Amino acid sequence: MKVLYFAWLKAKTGIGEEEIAPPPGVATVGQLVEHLKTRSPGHAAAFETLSVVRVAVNQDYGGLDTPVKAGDEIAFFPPVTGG
Amino acid sequence: MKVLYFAWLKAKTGIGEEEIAPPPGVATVGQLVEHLKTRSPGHAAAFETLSVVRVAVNQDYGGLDTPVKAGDEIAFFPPVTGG
Amino acid sequence: MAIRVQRADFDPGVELDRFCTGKTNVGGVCLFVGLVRDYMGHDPQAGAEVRAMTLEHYPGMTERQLEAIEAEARSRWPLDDALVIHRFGRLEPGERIVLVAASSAHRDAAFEACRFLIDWLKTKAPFWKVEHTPDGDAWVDAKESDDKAAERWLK
Amino acid sequence: MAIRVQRADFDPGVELDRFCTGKTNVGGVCLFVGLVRDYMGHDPQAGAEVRAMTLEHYPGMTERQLEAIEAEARSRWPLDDALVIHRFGRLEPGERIVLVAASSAHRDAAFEACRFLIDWLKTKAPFWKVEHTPDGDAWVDAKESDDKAAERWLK
Repeated sequence: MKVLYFAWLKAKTGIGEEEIAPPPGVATVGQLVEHLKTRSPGHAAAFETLSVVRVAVNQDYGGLDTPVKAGDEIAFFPPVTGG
Repeated sequence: MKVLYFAWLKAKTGIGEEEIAPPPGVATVGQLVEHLKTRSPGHAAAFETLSVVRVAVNQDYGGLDTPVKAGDEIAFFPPVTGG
Repeated sequence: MAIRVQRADFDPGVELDRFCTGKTNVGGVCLFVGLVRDYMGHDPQAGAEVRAMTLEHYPGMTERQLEAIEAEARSRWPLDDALVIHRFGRLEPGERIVLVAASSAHRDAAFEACRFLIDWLKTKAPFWKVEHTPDGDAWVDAKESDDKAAERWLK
Repeated sequence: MAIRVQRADFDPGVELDRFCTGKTNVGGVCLFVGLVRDYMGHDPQAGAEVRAMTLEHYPGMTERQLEAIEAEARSRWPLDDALVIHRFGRLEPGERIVLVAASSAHRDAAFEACRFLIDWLKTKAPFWKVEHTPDGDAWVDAKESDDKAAERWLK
């Protein structure tokens, strides 16, 4: 699956986009986040306060319970501030 | 005093503007209206239904009780429909 | 801040550009343009054809009332600028009748002031429309919905 | 109906003219333009100077969300037309960020749809602002007032 980071999550992970092959048992956004936190101290920092992280699965808003599977595009970003 | 008529009140009276020297005892808009109704059948028709007539005294909205005096500009018109 | 009452057309794009250019402390500009429709009333299917309308007004009082409306808007919201342009005379369908605009540091103030200006204008500024239809001329009746819209703003 | 997400500037006057020209069944056009302010936060006195900002967005999802927002507006109000233009990239104070517009036979629908479009856009469209100040760069926090504004429209 493709994982994207925007705004300060991109700054903290140091990554805009990465291909992830998560271990078996990662079936939801919440489980994916737990896996991503183990990838680097930057990832751990990015996901330290989940209340200020938003997620989109295949470009639709989701939550920690949203299912994820191979081939999905999952994006993490702060609350939006456009307009 | 100067009396102005707009929209269908102008059509009914047949007059856009007239100088009036009302008889003694005309001290309010209501008293002026009663006097004006006697001027012509057109005037009487214009003031037949007072609920659809609005008045301005010296270009500010007024009512039947608003005082009028020599030199005033009094305008009668229907509810406004601009914009 | 400006009030213009005129027979001539105006250019909405030029007016908007003036509001949007060269200001660094304005967060938002809200603008409304009212146009002449080609049917009477609220329902395009049911309403008779309108070939044109003529807007009569009360010179002097119109400007006075529009200035009062604008001053009221400025007292209620922290506005950077405001503009009201209202035409009179004969207008055909598709022609512009009125433009109101407000700019402010904050979008809520811009939106609310703009809507207030048009709502109050519709019930306070001395304009009257007569519609020219195939069946003759008809003075437009004041709308209850406009009175209700203006009442929203009563303090 | 159109959605445009672009780095380039746009001309508000040209966009407005397109809405105001050649339509005989449209009673009103409401338009909002959002501009870059030169200070942080809500208070020009208290807020630090902002020299510029950069708007990052999520290509693909942005268009998708804006189309959904516009479709929602069209389902709620009888609109003649609607337009959303949103820029990304580096913007300096006074530059245009966003334009939303709606036209309808009735002014209430035009006003409400326009305000709905900007309110929802601010809480749903994936844009993020980083402000460039003399003290460095700072990501703009989402505003509680924007969440409240969007909640007005929850059915």
